[in-house]
Amino acid sequence: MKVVYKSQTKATWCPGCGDYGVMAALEMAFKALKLPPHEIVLVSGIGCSSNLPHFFKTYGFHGLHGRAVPVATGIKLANPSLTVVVAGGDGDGYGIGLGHSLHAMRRNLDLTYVVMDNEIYGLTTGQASPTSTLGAKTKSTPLTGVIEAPVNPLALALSAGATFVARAFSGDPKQMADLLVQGIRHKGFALVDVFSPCVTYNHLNTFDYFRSRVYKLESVGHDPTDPVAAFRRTLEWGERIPTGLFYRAERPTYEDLEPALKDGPLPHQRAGFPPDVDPLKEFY
Amino acid sequence: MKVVYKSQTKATWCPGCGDYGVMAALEMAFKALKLPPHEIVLVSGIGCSSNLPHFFKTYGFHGLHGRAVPVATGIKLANPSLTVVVAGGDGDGYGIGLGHSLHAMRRNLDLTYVVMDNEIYGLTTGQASPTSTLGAKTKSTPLTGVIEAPVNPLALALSAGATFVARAFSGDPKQMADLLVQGIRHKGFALVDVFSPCVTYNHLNTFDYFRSRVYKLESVGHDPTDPVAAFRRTLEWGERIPTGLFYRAERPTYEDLEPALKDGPLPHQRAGFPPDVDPLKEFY
Amino acid sequence: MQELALRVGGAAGDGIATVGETFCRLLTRQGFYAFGHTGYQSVIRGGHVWFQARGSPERIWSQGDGCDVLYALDRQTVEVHAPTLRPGGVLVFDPEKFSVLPDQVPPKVKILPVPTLQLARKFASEPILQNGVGMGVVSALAGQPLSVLHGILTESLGRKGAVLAQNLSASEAGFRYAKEHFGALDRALPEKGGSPKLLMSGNQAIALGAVAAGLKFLSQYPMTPATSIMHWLAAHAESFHVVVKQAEDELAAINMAIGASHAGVRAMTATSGGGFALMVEAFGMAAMTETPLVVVESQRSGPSTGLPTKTEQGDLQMILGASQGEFPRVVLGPGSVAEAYRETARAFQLAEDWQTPVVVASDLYLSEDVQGLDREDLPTLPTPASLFTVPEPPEGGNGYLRYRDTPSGVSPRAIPGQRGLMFDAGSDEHDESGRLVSDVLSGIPAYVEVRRKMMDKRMRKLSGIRSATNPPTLEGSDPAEITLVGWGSTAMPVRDALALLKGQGVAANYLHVAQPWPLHGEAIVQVLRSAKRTLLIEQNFSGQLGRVITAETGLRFPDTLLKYDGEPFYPWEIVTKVMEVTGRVHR
Amino acid sequence: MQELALRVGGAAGDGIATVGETFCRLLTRQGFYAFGHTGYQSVIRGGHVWFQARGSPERIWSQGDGCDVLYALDRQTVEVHAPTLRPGGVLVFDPEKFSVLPDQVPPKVKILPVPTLQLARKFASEPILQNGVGMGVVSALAGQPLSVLHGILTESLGRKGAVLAQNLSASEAGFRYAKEHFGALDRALPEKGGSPKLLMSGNQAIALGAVAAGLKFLSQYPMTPATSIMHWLAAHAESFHVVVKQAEDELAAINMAIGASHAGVRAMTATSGGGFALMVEAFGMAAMTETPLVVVESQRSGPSTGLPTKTEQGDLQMILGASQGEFPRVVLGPGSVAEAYRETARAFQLAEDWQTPVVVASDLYLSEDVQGLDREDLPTLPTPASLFTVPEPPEGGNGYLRYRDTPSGVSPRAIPGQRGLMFDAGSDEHDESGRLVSDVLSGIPAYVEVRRKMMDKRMRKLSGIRSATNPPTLEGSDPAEITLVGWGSTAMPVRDALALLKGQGVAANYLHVAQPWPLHGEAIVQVLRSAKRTLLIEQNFSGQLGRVITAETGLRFPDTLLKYDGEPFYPWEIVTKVMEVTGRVHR
Ligand SMILES: Cc1ncc(C[n+]2csc(CCOP(=O)(O)OP(=O)(O)O)c2C)c(N)n1
Ligand SMILES: Cc1ncc(C[n+]2csc(CCOP(=O)(O)OP(=O)(O)O)c2C)c(N)n1
Ligand code: SF4
Ligand code: SF4
Ligand SMILES: [Mg+2]
Ligand SMILES: [Mg+2]
Repeated sequence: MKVVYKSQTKATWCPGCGDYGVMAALEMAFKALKLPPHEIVLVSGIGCSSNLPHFFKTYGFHGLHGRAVPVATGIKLANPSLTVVVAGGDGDGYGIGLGHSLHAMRRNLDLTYVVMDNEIYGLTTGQASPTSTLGAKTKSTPLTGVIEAPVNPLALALSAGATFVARAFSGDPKQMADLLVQGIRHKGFALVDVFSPCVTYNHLNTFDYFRSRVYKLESVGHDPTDPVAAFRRTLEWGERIPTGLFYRAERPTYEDLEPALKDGPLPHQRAGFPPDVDPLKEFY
Repeated sequence: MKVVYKSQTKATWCPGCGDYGVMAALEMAFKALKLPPHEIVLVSGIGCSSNLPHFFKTYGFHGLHGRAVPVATGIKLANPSLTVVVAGGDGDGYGIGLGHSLHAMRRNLDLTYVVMDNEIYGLTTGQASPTSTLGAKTKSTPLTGVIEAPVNPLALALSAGATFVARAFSGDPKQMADLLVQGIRHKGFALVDVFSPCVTYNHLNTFDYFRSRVYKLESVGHDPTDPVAAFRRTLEWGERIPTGLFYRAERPTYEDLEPALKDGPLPHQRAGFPPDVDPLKEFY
Repeated sequence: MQELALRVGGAAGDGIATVGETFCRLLTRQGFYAFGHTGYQSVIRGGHVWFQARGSPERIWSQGDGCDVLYALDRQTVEVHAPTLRPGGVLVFDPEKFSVLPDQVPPKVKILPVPTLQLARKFASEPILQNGVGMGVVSALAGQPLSVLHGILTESLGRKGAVLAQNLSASEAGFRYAKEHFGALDRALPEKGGSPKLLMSGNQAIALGAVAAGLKFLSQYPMTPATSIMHWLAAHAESFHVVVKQAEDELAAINMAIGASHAGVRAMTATSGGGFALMVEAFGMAAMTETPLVVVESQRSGPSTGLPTKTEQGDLQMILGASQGEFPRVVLGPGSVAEAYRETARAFQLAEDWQTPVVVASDLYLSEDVQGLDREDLPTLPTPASLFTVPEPPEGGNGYLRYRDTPSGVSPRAIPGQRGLMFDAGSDEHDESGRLVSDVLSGIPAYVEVRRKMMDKRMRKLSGIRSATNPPTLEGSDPAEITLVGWGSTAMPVRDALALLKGQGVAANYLHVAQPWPLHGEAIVQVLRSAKRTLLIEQNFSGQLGRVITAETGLRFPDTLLKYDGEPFYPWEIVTKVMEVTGRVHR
Repeated sequence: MQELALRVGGAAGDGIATVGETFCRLLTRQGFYAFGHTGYQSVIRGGHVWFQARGSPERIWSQGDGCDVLYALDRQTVEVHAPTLRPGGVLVFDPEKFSVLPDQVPPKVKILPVPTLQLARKFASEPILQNGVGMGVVSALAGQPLSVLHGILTESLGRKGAVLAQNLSASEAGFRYAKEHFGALDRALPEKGGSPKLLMSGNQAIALGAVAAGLKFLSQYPMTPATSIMHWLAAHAESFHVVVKQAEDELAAINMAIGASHAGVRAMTATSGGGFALMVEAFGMAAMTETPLVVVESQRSGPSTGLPTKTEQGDLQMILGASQGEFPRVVLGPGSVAEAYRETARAFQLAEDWQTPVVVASDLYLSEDVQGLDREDLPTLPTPASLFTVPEPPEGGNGYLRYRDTPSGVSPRAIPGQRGLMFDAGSDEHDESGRLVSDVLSGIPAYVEVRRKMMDKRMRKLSGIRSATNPPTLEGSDPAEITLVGWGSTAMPVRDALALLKGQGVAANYLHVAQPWPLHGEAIVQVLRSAKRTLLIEQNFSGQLGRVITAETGLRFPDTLLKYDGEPFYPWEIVTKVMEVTGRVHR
C-alpha cells in the first residue's frame, strides 16, 4: 500500500511562499526514509511556517510561539522511538525561542529542527525578525530600517554544540530533502536552516536574491568535521552564501544517557512503585 | 573628596566565595575610571552573584532571575549617559536568560556584562548550571552527573555579535579590573565572563582547579581582532584554559543609531507632542 | 436614525480592507460619523475576509446590524452575508465571476450585477482595478459625489501616477454605471453631514493618548491585535521623539519598559493575552520596585492561541491575578476610541502618581475597528512635567528613603543620575531604604514587622487610587426599567442598543465600569441596588467583571448576556435579550 | 496534651537543621508524632537560622506555640527566641561563647550553661562537634535514651568512621552533662510513644504521591520552596524509572511536561509563584490541547521575588487567573503532609480523567516542614493503567475525532505511535477533528458555531469535575459556636487551635476547602449558612479564598484572620482571634 504523508488540509500559505518548498522536501525525506506516518511527530510553534504540521497526516503538535523545542523535547524524552521533527520560523526559533533552541542543541537530543528562515515575521504581517538584514525597512523599522545585527544561526548552533548544522534553500528542494534525510538519520540534534522567502512581506531576501548568491559547500571541498572551518563558513555572507552541511559530529544523545529510558519508551513501561521497593522505608 | 563606591551593606556571600573578587575588581575599575557613583547603574537578576548591587553605593536594580539584561537595555536606551553594568550568575545569564543575553549582544548596546560563572546554581543550593562540567554530580544530577554539554559562553557571544568578549578569574582581580576598565570604556556590548568559584556547592571547579589551568591570551600573542582565531581559542578547555581578551570589534552602538536619542537622554527631553505638529491631521 | 452600512467581502488579497477603509474615509470626510468593522483570518492570503462600513449624521458606536449595500467579490460572500442585507438594500456583484439567484437575497433586496472586471479592463489588466469600479458604484449608491472619492484616491495613490489615473477612470465608470442602472439607495445619506470627522482605530487612539501623556519609550513584541500600536509609533518615532524598541519577546519587552521607567521616562508595553501571560512575572516586579508602568493588553479570543483575529473580553481574570503575591494594580477598560485615548493618558498619570503598574485592557474589536470622532473627543493634555521631582541633597546626604512609608503609600522617587540619591530597587522584600529583608533579616521579629509594614504601605495605594478616581456613571435613560452592566468595548454596541431600545419604548441605561480595578464597589452597589433589574453583559464565557463585582460587594447577577464566539455583540442581540429579560416578546 | 518542643538557633552554617532534623527523627523513631519547622534566610551562609522540633504521643499538626528547650548557638538566638520559652523550660547555651542574664528568659524558665565546645574539644578540633554534645543534652532533657540518638547518628554518619566515633562520644558527654547538671524536663516525654512514625516533608509527600500515581516525567527548574521535589525525584529517578529533567527555565519546564504528557506519560512540573508566572501561557495551552498536566505551585511570600524563604498563600488568584481566555482547571490545596501525598495522586487522576491542567497549591510551610505520619496515612494506590485506551482502527481509518464533543466534554485520547489515529493538537481554536478554525474558517457562521461548541465542550468539564469530587467537610466540634474557613496549609495550625479551643471550652470547627476550584459553592453555602459565626483564615493579605467563595456564592466574610508577614500561623494566634470574635476575653 502506498504510504500517504500529506493530509487533506490544503496549505494556507500565500502562493509562491518558500514554505511550499519545505513541505515538499519534508515529504520527499519521509518517503526516502520510509518512515511510518504514525511514528512521526511534527512539532511547531506559531507563525506562517508553524502551520506546517496541519498539512501532514502524521502526529502533530502546534504549540506556542517560541516553545516548540521544549514540547518536542518532552515528547522525545518520553518516547525516543518516535521521529520528532520541529518546524517553525526564524522569529519562533531564533527570536523568542532562541534560548530553548540553543539549550536543546547542547543537550544533543535526537531532534531534527527545520527553520523556515524568511528574515521577517510573516504571520504578524511583516515586522523585523532576528535574521532581518541590517537596514531593512519593515513595519517595525519603517524609518531607519533594522539597526541591530542579524543573528547568525549557524554560528550559534555550532557554538551551542549542535552535532549537525546545515543550510538549505527553498529554491532547491532536492538538496533540502537530502539534508533532511541526513538530519533525521543523524543521531543527535540536527539544525536545517532554510532560506524560505516570504513573497508577501520581504521584498529584499527574495528567491532571486538567494538564487544569485547560494553555492554548495560540497563544491568547495568543505570538511564538515572541522568546527573552525565550519565557523569560518558561517561568517560568509554577501555576494556568496554557502548552503549544505556545515558541520557534523558524533556525540552520545541525551536519550542514550538517560537511565530511566534504559527499559524503552516511557509509555510502554509500567508506572507506580516497582513491586520490590518499599518507598517509605527511608522515612523511618 | 574621596569617592566611595561601596555601600555600608556587608556582602552576604559565603567566606571565600569567588564573588568577593569580582566586587573588588569592579570597585578598582570604577576608581580607575573615576566614574561618579550616581552615574553608574548596577543591574542584576537573582542568584548569589546577583546580590552584588546592594554592596555598592551606586544606583542599583536587582530584578528578576534571567531578566537583568532587558532591564539594563531599557535603562540604557532611556538614558545613554549612564554607565550601565549588568552583573549576575551563569544560571541567570546563560541559562534562563540566554536568549536575552545574545539578543543584547547583536544589538551592540553599550553595556558591560559581568557574569560570575561558578558552574553551579549557588543560591538554590547546588543544582547543575548551564556551564556545569559533563559528569558533575549536583543535587539535580545526583546519579549520572550532568549529561548535557556545557554552554560555551564565549563562543556564543562571539557568534551573537558581541564586540568585546573577555574572560577573567576571581583569583586574579587585577587582570579582571583591567578587563572591566576596557569593557566599560568599550563602546558597545562587553561580556566579561569570570570564573568565580562557589566554595560551598562546587567542589570540582575550585580556585585551585582554575589556578592550575588558566593562562593569559596576551602571553601567546593572540590577535583579538580575528574572529576565527578567537573562536578557536574559545574551544580550548581542559588542561589549559585561556583568559583575557578574546575578541574586540568596532561597530556603531544601538544607541548611536536610534534617532529618538539624537537630542540627548530621554528624561531630559521634553515630552508630549512637539508644539509644531498637529498629530490629528493624518486622521482626517 | 438615518444610517447607511456597506459591507464588502471576498478572499484575503482581494483588497477588501482598502475598499472598506476608503468608504469609511469618504463618510468622515463628508462629515458623517462612521464605524468600520473588519473580519479577517489568521492567514495572510486566502480565507474569507470582509469589512463593514457604517455611517450616519448622528453618533454611532458600533458596526450596527446588517447592511444596505453588499459588495460581494466572491460567491462565499453572498452565501455568508446576503442574509444580513436589510430591506431596501442591494447586492452588488460581477456576473462574470459567478451568478446570484433571486432567492439568495432577503425580500425587498435588489440585485445589481456590475461588470466590474469588464469595466476595469478598459483601464488596466490587473483584476484589482475592479475595486476602483466597485468603489465608484458604492459612492453612487450612497448618494455621495464622485469628487470626494477621487480626492481620497488621489491622496492615497498620489505617488503611483499611472495607477491613480486608472483608478480614477475605473471609479468613474463604476459611479456612472450605478447611476445609470440603479440610482441611489432609498437610505442614501445626504450629500453632506456635519464638519469632517477624524477616523481612528482604538490602537491609534491608544498610541496618541500615550504620546500626549508623555510617552518616551515603547518596547513591544508583535501580537495581534496590539501590533498596530507599535506600527503607528514606529512610524512617528522620530517626529515625536519616542524610542520604539521591538524586543526579542514579551519578557524582554516588559522588562525593558520597566528599565526605561526606572531611568525616568514614561514607558509602555503593549501586547495581547498570550504575550501578557509572558509578562506576568515582571508585572509584579514593577509593583514591588514601585516603578510606574503602563501595559496595554488588547484581548483576543482565547484560550491559548485561540482565534487570533477574533475579539473577546476573556482576560480580565488573568490581568487581575497576574503575578504571585499581592500588590496594587489598576485596570482600565475603555469603551470607545475616544475613551481609549483618554484612558491611556489617564493610565500614565495613575502609574506615575501611584508608582505601580496600570493595564489598559482593550480588545480586538476596540483596537482594530475604526470610528469617526470629533476633535473635541480627544482633549489636548498639558505638557507632562519632568520626573526629577526629588531635590538633590547636599553631596553625601544619606537620609534618602526611596521606599519611605507615607500615608498614601507613595514614596519620593529618585532617578538614576541624580546626585546623592543612590538606592537599590529590588524585587525582594526590602525596608524603607531599599535594603533587603530577605537576605539575612527575614523572620527576625523587627523585620517581620518591617515586612508587614511594607505590604501595608504598598497595598494602601489601592484605597487611595479608588478615592482619587471617579466611580462609574450611568448612561441612558433615568429612571430605567433595566440597567445593563459591562466594561470595555462592550459599551459600543450597548450604546447603539440603548438608542434602539428607546425607539422601542424601553427605558434602559448602562453602567459602564471603565475601571474594573480598583472597583468602586460601594458606588456600584448603590446604583445597582436601586436598579429595577440588571443585565450583566460581557464578551466572555463566565462574566468576569460580574465575578469581580460579586467578590467585592456580594451582589449577584441573575441575568447575563455572555458571548464568546469571537464576534462582537450586534446591537439587536442586546435589544432582544433586554426584551426577553424585561418580559416583553421581541417584535 | 502532652508535648515537648525543642528550638535550636544560630547562624547559617552552624548545622542548625541537622540538630533539628535529628531530634525530629529521634521523636518519630520513639513513636511520637512530630513536627519540624525551619526558619532560614535567602543567603547560603550567615543570617539567623532556627529550627523548631515538636513531639507528642498524640497527633500534632504544626510547630505549636513556644518551646521547652532552646538550644542557642549564638547570642542572637537568645534575643530572638528566649521569649518563646514556656514555663518549666530551659535555655541551653555555651558560656564560652556568650553570657546570659537571668532576666533574658521568661519567668519559670531555667538556664543551663553547657560547655559544649570544651566537651567537644576532647574528641575533635572542629567546632561543629559541639552539636554532637548539644544533641546529647537535648536527648537527656527530653527523657529519651541515648541509644536512640546513637542509632540515628550511626545511620547518618555511618560512612564517615572517625566522624561517627567523635559524634558518639560527644553526644554521650552531652547526655551525661545534662543528666548530672539538670536531669530531665518536667515536660519530658515518656520513654516510648506508639509505633515508629514516618518523618516526611510536604515536598517528599508530593513526590511520593506523584510516583504512586504513575509519574514518569518531571521537568522542573529550581525554585524555593519547590526545589526539593526535584532533588528527591532525581535521587530516585533510576529506581522508580522516572525521567527527571532540569529545564533551562520554567517556560521550558512546563512545555516539556506537556510534550511528555502528549506522548502518553503522566507528567508533572513544580515551581513557586515566580516560576509559575512564567508558565502561565503554556498552562492555558495544556487546557486548549486537552493535555493532562499536573503543576505543583509551592507558594512563598510575594510579591515578586519577595521573601524566598518565607511562607504565604498569596498565589491563589494568580493560579485561578493563569492564562488568557477561559478553560477548565482544577486547584487543590492540601492541608497536611498526608494530604499532600493523597491530593497529588488525585491531581494525576483528575488531570487524566478530564484532560486538563491541575494545580497542587502547596506553600513553603507545607512543602519544607516535616511531619510525623502513620503508614496508613499514605495509602497504597493501584498500579496506574496504560494510556493506550483508544483502540487502533483498521489501517487508514479516518473517523477518529480527537476532540469529539461528548456529554462530559472529555474526548477519546490517542497517543503518538498509535497506528491510524494521527491528529494535530493545536493551541488555536479547532474543530472536533483538530482542524484549525482560526486559519481560514473563523467568522464563517458554521464555524462561529463550532467555536461556541468547542468552548462549551471544554467548559462543561468544570461541572463534571465538581460533581465527581467531594465537597469540603467540617472538622471539629458539631455543633459549634464558630466555623473557621480556610484552605491549604492553614489547616495545620487550625487543627492544633481547635484542640486548644476545646481545652478552653470553645466548640469550634473548620471547613477545609481542599479544592478551591472548581468550588463546591452550594455545599459550602449550606454549611456556612447554618454556621453561627464564621472566620475566614488565610495566609495572605486579601482573603483570596474568601473572594472566590463570595464570587461564587455571594456569601461574605465579616470576620477574617489574615496574615502576610511570612511567618506561619501559631495556633494560639488563632485561638486569640476566635476568643475575640466570639466575644470572650482571652485569658
Ligand atoms: C507569545 C506570543 N507572542 C506573539 C505572538 C504573535 N506572533 C505570531 S507568529 C509571530 C512571528 C512569526 O514569525 P516567524 O516565527 O518568523 O514565522 P513566519 O510567520 O515568518 O513563518 C508572532 C510574533 C504569539 N502568537 N505569541
Ligand atoms: C523565575 C525564577 N525561577 C527560579 C528562581 C530561583 N533561583 C534563584 S537564583 C537561581 C539560580 C542561581 O544560579 P546563578 O544564576 O548561577 O547564580 P549563583 O547563585 O550561582 O551566583 C534560581 C534558579 C527564581 N528566583 N526565579
Ligand atoms: S506571509 Fe510570507 S511567510 Fe507567510 S505565507 Fe505569505 S509568503 Fe509565506
Ligand atoms: S553558595 Fe557559592 S556562590 Fe553562593 S555565596 Fe556561597 S560560595 Fe558564593
Ligand atoms: Mg519568519
Ligand atoms: Mg552560578
